[in-house]
Amino acid sequence: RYEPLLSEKADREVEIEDSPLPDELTRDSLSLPDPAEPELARHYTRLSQMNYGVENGPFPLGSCTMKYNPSFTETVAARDDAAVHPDRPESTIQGTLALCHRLQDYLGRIGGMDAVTLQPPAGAAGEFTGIQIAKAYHRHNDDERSEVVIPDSAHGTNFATAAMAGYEVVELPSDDDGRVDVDALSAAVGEETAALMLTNPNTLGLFERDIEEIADIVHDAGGLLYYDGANLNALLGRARPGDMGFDVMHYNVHKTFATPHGGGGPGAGPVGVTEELAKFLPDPHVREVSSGYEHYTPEHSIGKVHGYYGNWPVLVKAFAYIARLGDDGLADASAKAVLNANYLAEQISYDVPFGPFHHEFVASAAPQDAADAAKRMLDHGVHPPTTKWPEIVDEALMTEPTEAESKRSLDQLAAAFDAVAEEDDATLASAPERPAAKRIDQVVAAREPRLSWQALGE
Amino acid sequence: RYEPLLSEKADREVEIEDSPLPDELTRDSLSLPDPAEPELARHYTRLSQMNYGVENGPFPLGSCTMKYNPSFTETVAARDDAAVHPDRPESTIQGTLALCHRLQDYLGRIGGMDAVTLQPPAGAAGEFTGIQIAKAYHRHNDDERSEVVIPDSAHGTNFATAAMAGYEVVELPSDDDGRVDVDALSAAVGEETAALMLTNPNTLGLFERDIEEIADIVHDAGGLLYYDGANLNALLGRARPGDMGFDVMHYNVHKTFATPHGGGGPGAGPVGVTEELAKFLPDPHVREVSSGYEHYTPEHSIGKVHGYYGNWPVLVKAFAYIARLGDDGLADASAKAVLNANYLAEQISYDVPFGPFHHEFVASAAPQDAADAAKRMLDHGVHPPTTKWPEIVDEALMTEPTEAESKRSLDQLAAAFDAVAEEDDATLASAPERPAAKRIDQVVAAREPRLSWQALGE
Amino acid sequence: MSESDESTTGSPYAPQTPSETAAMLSAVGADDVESLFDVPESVAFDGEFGIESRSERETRREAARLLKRNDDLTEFLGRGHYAHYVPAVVDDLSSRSEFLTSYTQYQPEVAQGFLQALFEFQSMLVELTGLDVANCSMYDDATALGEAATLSQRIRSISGDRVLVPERLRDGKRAVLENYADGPGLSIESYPMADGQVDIDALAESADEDVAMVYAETPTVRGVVAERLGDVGEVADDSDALFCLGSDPVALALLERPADVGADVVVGDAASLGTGTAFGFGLGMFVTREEFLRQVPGRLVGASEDAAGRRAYTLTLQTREQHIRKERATSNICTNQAWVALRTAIHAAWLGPQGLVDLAEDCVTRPRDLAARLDEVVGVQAPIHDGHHFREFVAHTDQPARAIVEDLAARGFAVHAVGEHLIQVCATEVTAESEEAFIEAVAEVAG
Amino acid sequence: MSESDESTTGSPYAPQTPSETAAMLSAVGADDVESLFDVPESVAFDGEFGIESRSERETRREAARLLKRNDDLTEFLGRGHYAHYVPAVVDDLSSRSEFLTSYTQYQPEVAQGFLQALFEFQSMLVELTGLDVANCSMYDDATALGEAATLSQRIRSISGDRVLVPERLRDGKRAVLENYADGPGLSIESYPMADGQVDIDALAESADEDVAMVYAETPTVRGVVAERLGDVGEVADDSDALFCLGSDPVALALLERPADVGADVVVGDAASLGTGTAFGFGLGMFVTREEFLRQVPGRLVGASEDAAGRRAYTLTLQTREQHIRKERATSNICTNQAWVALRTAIHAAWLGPQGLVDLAEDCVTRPRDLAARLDEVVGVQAPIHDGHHFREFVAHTDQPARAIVEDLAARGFAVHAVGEHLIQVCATEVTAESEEAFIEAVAEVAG
Repeated sequence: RYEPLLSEKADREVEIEDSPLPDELTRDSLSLPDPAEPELARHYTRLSQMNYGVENGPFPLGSCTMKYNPSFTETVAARDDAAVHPDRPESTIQGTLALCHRLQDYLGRIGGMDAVTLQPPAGAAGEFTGIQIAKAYHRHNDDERSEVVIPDSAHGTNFATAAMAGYEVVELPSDDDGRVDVDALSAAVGEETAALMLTNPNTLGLFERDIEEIADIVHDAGGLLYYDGANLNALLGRARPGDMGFDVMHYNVHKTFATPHGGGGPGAGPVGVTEELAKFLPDPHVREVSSGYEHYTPEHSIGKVHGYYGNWPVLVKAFAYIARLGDDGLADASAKAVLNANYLAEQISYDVPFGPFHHEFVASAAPQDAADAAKRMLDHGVHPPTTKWPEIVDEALMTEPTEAESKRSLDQLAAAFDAVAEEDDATLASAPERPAAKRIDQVVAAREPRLSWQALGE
Repeated sequence: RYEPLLSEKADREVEIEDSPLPDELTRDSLSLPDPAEPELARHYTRLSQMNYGVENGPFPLGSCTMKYNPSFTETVAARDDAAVHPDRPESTIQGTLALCHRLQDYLGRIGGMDAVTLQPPAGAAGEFTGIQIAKAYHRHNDDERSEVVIPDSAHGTNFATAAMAGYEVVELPSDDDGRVDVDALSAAVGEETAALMLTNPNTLGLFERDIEEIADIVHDAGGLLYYDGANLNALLGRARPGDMGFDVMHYNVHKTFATPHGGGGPGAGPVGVTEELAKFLPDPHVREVSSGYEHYTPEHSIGKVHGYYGNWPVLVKAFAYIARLGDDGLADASAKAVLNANYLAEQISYDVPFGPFHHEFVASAAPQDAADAAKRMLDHGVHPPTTKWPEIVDEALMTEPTEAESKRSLDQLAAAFDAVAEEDDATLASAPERPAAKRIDQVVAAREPRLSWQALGE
Repeated sequence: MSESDESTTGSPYAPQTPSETAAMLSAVGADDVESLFDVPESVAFDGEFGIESRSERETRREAARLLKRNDDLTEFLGRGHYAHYVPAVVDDLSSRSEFLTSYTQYQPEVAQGFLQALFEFQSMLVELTGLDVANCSMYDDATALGEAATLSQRIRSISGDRVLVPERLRDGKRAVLENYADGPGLSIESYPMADGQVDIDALAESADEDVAMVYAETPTVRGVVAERLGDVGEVADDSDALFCLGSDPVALALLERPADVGADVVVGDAASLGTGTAFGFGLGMFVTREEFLRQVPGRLVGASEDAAGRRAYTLTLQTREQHIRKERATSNICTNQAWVALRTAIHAAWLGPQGLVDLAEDCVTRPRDLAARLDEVVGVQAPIHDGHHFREFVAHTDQPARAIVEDLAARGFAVHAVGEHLIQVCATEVTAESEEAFIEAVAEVAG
Repeated sequence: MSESDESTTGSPYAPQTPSETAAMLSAVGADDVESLFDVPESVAFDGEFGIESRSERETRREAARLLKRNDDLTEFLGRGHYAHYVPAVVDDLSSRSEFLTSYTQYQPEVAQGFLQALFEFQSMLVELTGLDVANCSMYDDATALGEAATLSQRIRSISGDRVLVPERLRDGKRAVLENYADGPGLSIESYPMADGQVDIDALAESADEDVAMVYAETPTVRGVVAERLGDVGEVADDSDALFCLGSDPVALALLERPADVGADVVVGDAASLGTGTAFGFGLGMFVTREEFLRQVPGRLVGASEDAAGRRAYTLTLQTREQHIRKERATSNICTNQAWVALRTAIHAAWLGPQGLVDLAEDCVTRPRDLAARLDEVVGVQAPIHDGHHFREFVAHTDQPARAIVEDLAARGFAVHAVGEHLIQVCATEVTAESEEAFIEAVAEVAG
């Protein structure tokens, strides 16, 4: 199935004439697509048909937590009274502030954190916020530090964030069990260590059992412990980062709390901190006072990480999800997410090193090429796992089914894994056959970048 | 693509125990599907993918007027304040009544009618309402009549409606031009003629040019003229049934006013009448009074044709559509609908007898089988026209593109017609190849009716 | 198009551009579009309806301006049109344009999705009623009842033209039935009720061979759960008449199966699942025995197979229908309420059997408890009938019912007046949080 | 599930049934689910967050209860976050679950739809700016500006660590920029403005070789259309600095093309098309010259072809990104605002070029006319700047601005206070029908 570009269907050039601005301040013309609404509707309807979402089938991307996004949360976020301008007088947006305060409270309870900011608009922005808070903390103590320690299995954003904040990255090799090597950690940390960034369970789905020792090592060196919340869906109700010794964490609401990923965003990356760090939170923060709720500037705030208050509609959806599930529902979500991952790992014929797993596992497609195997899975009508990462597993297929899959669906997924596992390299290399697009040439795309219809030229 | 029945995916039997009712008043158990919301969402999403709607491509079903359904009208109909209970005190639903009154007024202006009831929930219900009004009129005049005259090219509902109302049907043959044979009409009408039911333009897309003479003949015999509004999209702003001499008419809002067909309904079939017939309108009718709007019972009301006030949400959408387009938009819709039909008729290689056309035309697939040709059009990714009807054209392909198609889309449609016209009978008979389902066996379905999953048995 | 389209003429939903229009006119050999209209001068219209064109934004604003005149009342209203909480996923899924903008499934190969959904809807009704054949929708309960009455005239074993209905019947429903009865010349007669129940003895006395159909309801229009339906069935049987039972899909999840009390046809409104309050917008259900299959009105979806041998669905037995059988059709119905049936099916599946039963049980206990609370209010006796209730009940008020209704409206609540000193109150989960305030308001106005 | 799920434990979004759970536990050899959690006792949590579970209906009610505490104000507010009418079709199409619930397009073969939509979004920004390369979104204007500043540090021809920004800059935007500047050690400095315009002489005087980037805006935060952007570009050029221009997609439909005034990067918030008022929810646009392509932050969609030789789209140049380049990535951004970009593209296509230009012209005439009307009000002088305005303007009030804001809020209107006696007023089509009442309210409070 092929759909022409909008510009190929209905392009129109308009001359700018007799505008209310003087000519020297205006452009000469504007050339853009001009479809009538029926054509517009068909265009995007067809595009949607060329796209795979969670409601099309299983989406077991490891570390991405592609769970079902409840419809009703969209309804809540679309309320007219949720659509207020950020610069209104505070007294007139008590509803919005009340909801923010409630969500801050919920997230604090879930993470075991004392204070939570909702401002970071994504997980990576949450990491940046957290690392800036760590930096502010050290500065406040006249103890500027230069390094952030990160395990080799960590998400790429951890490394990029540390660099963006001006830190040197110290990469920590995993031990043979796929976990943090405590000795290596002891050797790596020191008085330049601003923070350790850790995901727990890690990207292999393994709980860092030595977390208390890890925390002690880092804290003893004067560093802070940062929790990357990408894998929090594995632990709801069973363990809290705050209780494990983490000082700062971010939550990926689009992962753990079922706000939709929207083809890459928007998400939201609230950050929780211990009481000691609350004074460094972004400006402003919401608090309850006798007259209601108000924004205030934390005493040593790091300032802002978003122009306003973050991705509000996403936060509303997260609020609605948490309020719907409550204690029981959240705990059940994690229980079923973990059982689903363990069950699926058990069913497939690919080798699955390490364990025991929580919400995800990393299978090895070797000697197959993991990326090719993934393409072939598309022919089975399911979305493949994350591929070739973490590198600690050869030809990794990083798989996270989430709690949203039924046993029936997991069995279908396992059948797809196993069918692909049987196939030869030539078949895999020519996959996929079934989707509208066959294998797409990445080399051509990168070698001759054509990033707009203007660049298509001929 | 195949999707199991819900009952095959997640069936569950529940015992009825400890209910608040005594056992003798309750059933023993209930067995129904029990999908969790993620499974439910995927089920219906997949089903939707196996269905073709107006936003998937051209839908040129003759007499069905499958035009684009503007999104915003759904938003209007979904307003909270539009959701009121029908038994509320009138003083508390002045908004609803005001909208009804406005729509009555709009429809009256568009049809040239003096009063309009919104109660009939579909076109056929409108016909029934209209014929019952005609009956009431004759009864009121102590002039009960026994026959309704209907041209052979008329919609099947006309015949069925007349019979349902207890009338004998007198079928009128078309003349060689595909129009009402005026002489035959003169011969057919008489003192038993309660009404003539007519569509104009008729189902061949032809305007009944002799409409004034036709009206005189019927009126002179003491009969009434009923206008079947199915083809009103052909005439907006150019001619009005009321001005042509019609006494009663129905409007198909799901055709002319772009409310969605919903896979077969709901529609709405408001009925307009001349001032003389207004006293027979269904109970209640909305009128404006000094204090606002109120329901009242017309003096000689025929009673009710719907338990409450008809298909309210559909009426709201029709209101929104008319209010959006206004005079200019409505006239433009008809202009483009008519030009589109004429253009498409000109482009295709099938023979198109009769003319000049308004909003639709009937091509002849002969010597091909029209139903087979239609199946083959599915392989070209478009929806085929209505087939094998009206019988006045051999192997009819009754085609109504509507104004919602662009020239580009019409050209694609013409290409599909022409490709199919070239093909041999064997190819046509084995079509379609492309949709998820191949040709479906109608004989088996009718011979051994299995109308529920319970009936699937084995 | 744009907000500034306010100045633009024409339909925003007609994509032809001026240059395309010109090319197309040239292709058909016409000078202008108007020349394509073959309308005699004498009946031509000048196009001036006097209806203003508006932008989308202005149209929404205008609709809002009108509808905001509705008062914001909490409705304790029922009597055939009920408010249950409709989950958001029903809107989401049913609004997918492939469903919403599709047509009747005359080309089943590209309509398998809707056909399967309707097949599932029919199957759910079969389970709920215990009968064999459900059509895939009528307009509402009243028209479904009308169709049942005309069905009786098509059944050979049935003679007679009397249709017996309960004396307590919604006026609107009876009025529709009268219209359906007019063509075939049926006479609609009431039989008496006693304390909210069918007066079986009186019914039996009235029944004779001229009876074509006996109609009863459970729950009744007053919310009473009928207790002697088997006896009603026997009376109908003894008169060789059709026994038509009016009910509701939520009630049927809990109440005895219509098949088990001898019902031949079940009608009712199923929009209470999937739609909620919509000014009477309905979904007629029509379920009957297999023996009447060829006489069923409306559309039927059946299972078949395609050329590849896979299960497939299609409209079937269309020779019953108007587009083929014309004046000999079983009904004139064409456009039905398919999309409403889709919503009902989604809602029912979302609830699941336990959810449906839970909801039905709530419909028994909630009005029971509310009636008991209202009965404590000075000036109110509730309920007036002894039986079990479903969703609603009638209460006696010392004050005139009309005054109660008005005074309650002024306090933000709506109830029915059903007699000079009788009000009817319907309570479902959607009014749960308002019950306390409602009781207080009743206490203020009833004393 | 059901309303009555209030009593049910567990997630309604986890389909496992009890019997399936048992079978799966057995398959993995576990006695119970808890045993799968490899959490040391010492850090285990008892699961009691103290968060109540609610039914869907109750959750919606609870959200409503909270949000209804917001006052119903008509907002004449802008300063970076704008309300334009968003057509319903944007909601309809963008809400299709294939878009809404999909992920970043790491498997392009099953993500062609979203990729093409983003490619079209990028193309629209290329047309609007005249530059070559648009990424497919950043979080908002402030973070896009921060990314532009860090981009300057990756460009070899640029030395220095001074970033010059206008003295009138939204506080929030500057605060974000300061955070982005902290890592690379950039210093953010203000240059003066004169009558709402860049003070070119002062800017030129301040510029030197240490300048890495010069930032200017049109329209400015006060709504003034900048008049000497070419001169700003020259100052930047003379300092071998990046010229970063802040603008808005609606304004760019009318204003001179950034490429024509020498802009190297265009940033801004594009959510004004497609989203409307959402408490600051944004869509950062980032458009630059081809020469900086390899240094661009964020995701890029490119055209390629598939194995069948057909045009296809894919994320490209991913070696710039964090998931591959880690600490040497051009940015840490991963999740972006793709879905918001989809909405913006749909809205822009719905408007079409004429609609966009019409809307932009309305953004010029509407505030001009409103300012003229307010200028007639006793106690108000509007606008305080001489230039042309876009959507908004600043007015002087004799009364303290804080008091004006409060008094207007009490009358149902919101404006900005931007100085002791300065208010800022933003007017678009969505407040059209409220302008008269607004002017009256201002007259009541300003005198």
